[in-house]
Amino acid sequence: MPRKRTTRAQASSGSTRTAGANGARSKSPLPKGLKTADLVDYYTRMIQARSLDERIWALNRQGKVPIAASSQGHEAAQLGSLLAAEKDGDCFLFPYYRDLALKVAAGLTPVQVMMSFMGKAGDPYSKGRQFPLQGADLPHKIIQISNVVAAGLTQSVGYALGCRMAGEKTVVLVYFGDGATSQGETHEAMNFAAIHKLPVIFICENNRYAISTPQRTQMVIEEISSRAAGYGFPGFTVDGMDLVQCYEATREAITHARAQGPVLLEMMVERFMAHTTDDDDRRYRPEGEVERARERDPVITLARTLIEEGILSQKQVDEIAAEALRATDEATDIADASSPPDESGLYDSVYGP
Amino acid sequence: MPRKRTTRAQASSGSTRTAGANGARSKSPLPKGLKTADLVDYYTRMIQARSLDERIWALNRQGKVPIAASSQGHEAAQLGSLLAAEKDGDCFLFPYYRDLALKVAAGLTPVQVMMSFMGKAGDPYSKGRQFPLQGADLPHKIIQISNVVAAGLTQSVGYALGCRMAGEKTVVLVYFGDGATSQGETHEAMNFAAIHKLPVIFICENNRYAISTPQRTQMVIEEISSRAAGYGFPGFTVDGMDLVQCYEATREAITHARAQGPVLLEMMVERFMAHTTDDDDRRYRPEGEVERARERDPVITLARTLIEEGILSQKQVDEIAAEALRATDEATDIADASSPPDESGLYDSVYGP
Amino acid sequence: MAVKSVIEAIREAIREEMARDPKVFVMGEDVGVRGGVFLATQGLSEEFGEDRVIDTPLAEASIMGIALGAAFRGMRPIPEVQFSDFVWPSVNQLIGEAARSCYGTNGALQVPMVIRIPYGGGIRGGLFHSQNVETHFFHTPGLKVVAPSTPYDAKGLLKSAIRDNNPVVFLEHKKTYRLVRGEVPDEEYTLPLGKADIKRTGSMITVVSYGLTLHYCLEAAEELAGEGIDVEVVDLRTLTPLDTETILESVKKTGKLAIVHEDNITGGVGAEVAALVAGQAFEYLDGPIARICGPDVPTMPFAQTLEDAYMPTADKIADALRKLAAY
Amino acid sequence: MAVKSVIEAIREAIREEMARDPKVFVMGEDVGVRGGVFLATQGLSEEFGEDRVIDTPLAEASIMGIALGAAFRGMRPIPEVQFSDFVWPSVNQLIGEAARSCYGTNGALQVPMVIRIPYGGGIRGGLFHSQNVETHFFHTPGLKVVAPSTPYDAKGLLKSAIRDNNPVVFLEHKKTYRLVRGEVPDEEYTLPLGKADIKRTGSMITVVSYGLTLHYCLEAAEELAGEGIDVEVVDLRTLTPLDTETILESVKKTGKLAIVHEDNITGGVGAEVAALVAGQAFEYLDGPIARICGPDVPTMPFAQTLEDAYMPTADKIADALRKLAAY
Ligand SMILES: Cc1ncc(C[n+]2csc(CCOP(=O)(O)OP(=O)(O)O)c2C)c(N)n1
Ligand SMILES: Cc1ncc(C[n+]2csc(CCOP(=O)(O)OP(=O)(O)O)c2C)c(N)n1
Ligand SMILES: [Mg+2]
Ligand SMILES: [Mg+2]
Repeated sequence: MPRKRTTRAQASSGSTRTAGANGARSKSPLPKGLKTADLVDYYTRMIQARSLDERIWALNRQGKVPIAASSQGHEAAQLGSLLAAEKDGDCFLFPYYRDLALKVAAGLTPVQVMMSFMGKAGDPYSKGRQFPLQGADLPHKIIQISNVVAAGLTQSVGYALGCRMAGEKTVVLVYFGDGATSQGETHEAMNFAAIHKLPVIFICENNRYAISTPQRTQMVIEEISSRAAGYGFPGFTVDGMDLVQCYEATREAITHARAQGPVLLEMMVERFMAHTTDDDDRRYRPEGEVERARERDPVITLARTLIEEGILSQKQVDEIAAEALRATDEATDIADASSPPDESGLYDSVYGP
Repeated sequence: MPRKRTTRAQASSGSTRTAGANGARSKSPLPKGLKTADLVDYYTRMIQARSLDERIWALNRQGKVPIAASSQGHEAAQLGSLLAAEKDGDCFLFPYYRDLALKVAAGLTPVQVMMSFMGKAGDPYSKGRQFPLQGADLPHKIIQISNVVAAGLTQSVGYALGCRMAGEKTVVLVYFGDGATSQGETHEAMNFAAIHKLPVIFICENNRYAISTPQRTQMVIEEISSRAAGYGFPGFTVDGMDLVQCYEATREAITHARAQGPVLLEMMVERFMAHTTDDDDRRYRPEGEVERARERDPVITLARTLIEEGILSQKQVDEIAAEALRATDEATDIADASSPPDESGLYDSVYGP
Repeated sequence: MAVKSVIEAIREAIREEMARDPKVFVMGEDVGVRGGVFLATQGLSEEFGEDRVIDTPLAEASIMGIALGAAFRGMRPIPEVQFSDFVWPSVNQLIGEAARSCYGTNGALQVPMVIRIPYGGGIRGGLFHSQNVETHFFHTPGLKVVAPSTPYDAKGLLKSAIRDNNPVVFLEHKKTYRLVRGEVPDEEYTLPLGKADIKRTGSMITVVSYGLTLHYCLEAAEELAGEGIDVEVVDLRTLTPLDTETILESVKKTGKLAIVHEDNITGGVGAEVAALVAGQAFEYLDGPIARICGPDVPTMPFAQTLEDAYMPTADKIADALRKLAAY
Repeated sequence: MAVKSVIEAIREAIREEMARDPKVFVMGEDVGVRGGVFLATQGLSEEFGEDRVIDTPLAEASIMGIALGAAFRGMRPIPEVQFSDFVWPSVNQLIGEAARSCYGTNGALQVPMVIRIPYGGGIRGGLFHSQNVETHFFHTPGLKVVAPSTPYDAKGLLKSAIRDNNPVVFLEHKKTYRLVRGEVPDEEYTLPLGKADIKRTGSMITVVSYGLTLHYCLEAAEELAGEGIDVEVVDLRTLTPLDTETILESVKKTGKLAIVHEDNITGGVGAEVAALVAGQAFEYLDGPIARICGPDVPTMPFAQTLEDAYMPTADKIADALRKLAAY
């Protein structure tokens, strides 16, 4: 990766504005390391995540899920980067609260996901102590202690430092939103990672809102990726609605990070839902904004790509969606019937052994 | 001021490396708004500050001053910017602990200064509650609550916001070192000031050390002023050893700030003394570094300028220095003989009226 | 008098003070068009404009530091911390700077600012949306700390806090926002900071509490009245200045003391109340001082079962008071 | 056994543990070639290299967060906060995150890290180089808090803290660094966290303290011995876990309790000790619980006169104990 000031032009596959704008990708050989099977696999994971995401929202309205943050609209960014991380095989993830699709696709079963959202004992992240999918999923190399915005950044840098000390080549991917870039800790994390050339990829899922606060009220600059220059490492802005573009950018970033140090990847995404189930975005989002954004729905885009590239038939795509829905139905029932953590556990693990 | 990425070349009067490198300034008409009387006046203030600074250090060794941070080597930056602020007439200052010369030149009497360093009741900043010259000197439009690095930046931005709300045109100058740029609060302060286009001038006195930590261990970038681009406002690097250059840069910055918002001025200075009277810089400063730096001593440079430009004779320069020394001697005796705050005051002003 | 919720009372107080004094302004995350996540500032942006209802970037340290700086200039900022759990990035400015600004300038500067902080649990907030943070500010000289339990108190105390010339940490228990309703006078009124309120008079046991748990104490007292145990319930309302006089008077009358709060028991506000009485009303004590408080685990967990296990309840309080009465 | 200062004992402990376990490393401002501003890490950079003695940028939040992240990976970081007064920018990571990491992952993650914090006054540090910060960590479940008073305790407890799998806030009183000297065994030893130490046995009054003021308590006890007042002095050594057993046993024996600390009195550690005894040893108390602590002003001022007025001293303690003895 060139160590120069970023511009959209430099983003791995052309301008964010055009790529994915028309939805499908023009027929072209798949990028390095990518097989058609990967696309099918990741479409399957994406639709499963979407199906769970939609159901969770509905369950909240039924009073069965106290709180949820949706990743609808962010899936291509989350799964594209995950795909690159999985192919690399030696990456560790520090996601944030909006990374539902990432956490699901990283390997949880639908049942585990539902257990977590319903605060059941089967929650794999914290056994019902924390908000859904918050805590740690070490089997899948994921840590997210809190939903305190930007708190994970310095931790991810420290984790990378620890890996280096342990003689490992692990690359750490840390995820956060545009809002998190205003926090002082974000500045400190990037500066330290740069000084020590630590293999950390800062992935900003820029949906241009921090709850109700639009990007222009959060910062003067247009491109968050341009901040990387102030730390002396490269930053790029890519189309976060395009799974393949996010995969490519992340793959290159992983190579760069391991060899030369941090990279900032700004992935332009859209927030399809309100901030959380507690929010009412009609108060602050312009009429029609979400509708227009949905025309670039990453799930639909990927499905269309699979069909147009002749990888799957419409029928197969539908079957995958149907199977995802079935798994979501089943998971909902199992989780609903399962028991919450026993109150006797309240005092466990305040301290470690 | 052009709103583009800074380079030393853009710095108001040429490259920092050359300007002042040979010490004296080439014969040239004085810059806008500057009279020869100003140079004499500021030389007088500078030598007074230097004389007090040296005496305070000596008094520390005698056990009469518990702690002191010297501004030796920073005087041109501090007084050059102060000169611009005074000429403007509507500026408010948030200095930091190394701004001894700035605080003295802003209007304190030598006696007040000595009272403060000896922790006497006559301390104008906090009546002996705080470290020397820390607290507030409102008659001279100065606030410095603490010596917690970077804590003053957000406060200065808020002060500017308050002035705007009060319908005033006050420009706020906030001072800090290179070390302070690593703090998250610095990032937050600059970002907020940019968003609201507040009239704040961020003055970084870069002496390339945070106690023992050299700039390269604090950041990857060469020029701190380049960080301004990440917030969308201009940043410039100037020779902080050259009073006139610092005056000019600050004057332009004040005009810009009032009209368009924040400016970052990086003033390249040298720390002649150890970090504080508690520090031993031989542990970490390369042999000869300070000696080389002293060749560019701003006090000597300014004296030479005054003489070479035919503004003062060597005799007059010596007389000014002698008078400063006399005032320092007198102030030392008066302060030494004065009484500390009465212990009955311990409980006063924990809360306001 | 109209019956209002706590959140309504708070919104009214801010609105009235902003109308009364142009120096008063609100700043925080999503306080503008969104009206704050709890709608405490709903409608204020429309009424007073974006200059006096400032949507800030997501950066608590700067919210606090900028509010502090504006206060130095004589403004009366009301910074909002969206949830108590997010106050930590800001405490360098709050505990470190704001609390020491008046003292550190020998009174030259005042800090007329009110830090509004929604706090507390029982709302399925888990470890990072439920925290009790009062003790950290209670233990910081230079700060005033208010923690009302009713709409009437919330409005009267918030108005006084806004007019006060010191940094006041104003703690609003999230669960009381809509749950607790009560009469609020239509006419203008304020309540003095530093005065506790005896919410129920009794002769046998003094129970000291504040915020949400105050209501559980009243429930418990009601229940025990039927059993012939006459409980006095003292609502601190203001933690700093602490109304030691009212506390001591009550214990001297009843001879027994119990303290109830949701915050972790060890080193909490209850410890100070106990120490105060053990030091200054020792002769009047007829029994050990009981504390019914949150256990020493890091905030209440998310699962209903665990959250319930954490929270003090009317039943838990009643049980403890029965034992104390029997002593 | 050699006589050493507190700072020497601390340096030795770090050195020995770094030599013993390659996972142990130091990070902080000026801890490298400078050896730390108090020279606690002097020579370590030369001995163990820059990779294990990391000079950080001036940014406490990242020092704490990065140390925490490294601990997640199994390292054993020892972040240094240069002065307690500068811990505030870091508490989001310390109080907010580190303390909840084990609990919030249901035990999946441990946090083996020791946060070294030079603290306290009496050294002309003024409002921003003297702060007592112990109470904020004492009131945070999930953290352990150690505050030794002697070289022997400092070394033994620091070694245990480094081997502990939890975030341990290790508080080093700056004034004890060179002032307090004592015998330290040449051979390897550790001291358990959570055990108080009776530094002087006595029968008439129990005095509980820690850190610098512990020594003033011993002086006062010495003085009172001459007056026939037999004082027992309990050094908490560890604030969390608090050794309630030793405290209660001592009070049950003496019947009278005084608590001494430099930190502000209101809501301090002393309040908890008083509440503990007033709740669990009430029957044994023969007098009011006395607290000789720092007054409620924002830390001790810079001027000698004001600093002296703030600090607890052997005389102030002795006066209070005489009154208590006479009760
Ligand atoms: C430190 C902190 N302050 C405030 C909040 C409340 N909060 C939760 S999410 C959020 C907005 C975050 O926006 P962004 O970083 O852009 O992420 P997005 O939700 O848009 O994906 C806020 C203010 C928080 N969780 N943490
Ligand atoms: C938040 C904080 N951390 C640490 C310190 C201790 N300290 C005082 S000055 C200093 C170095 C500051 O360096 P710089 O900002 O470059 O200013 P300089 O002294 O070089 O002028 C440090 C680490 C402090 N005062 N505040
Ligand atoms: Mg966003
Ligand atoms: Mg410096």
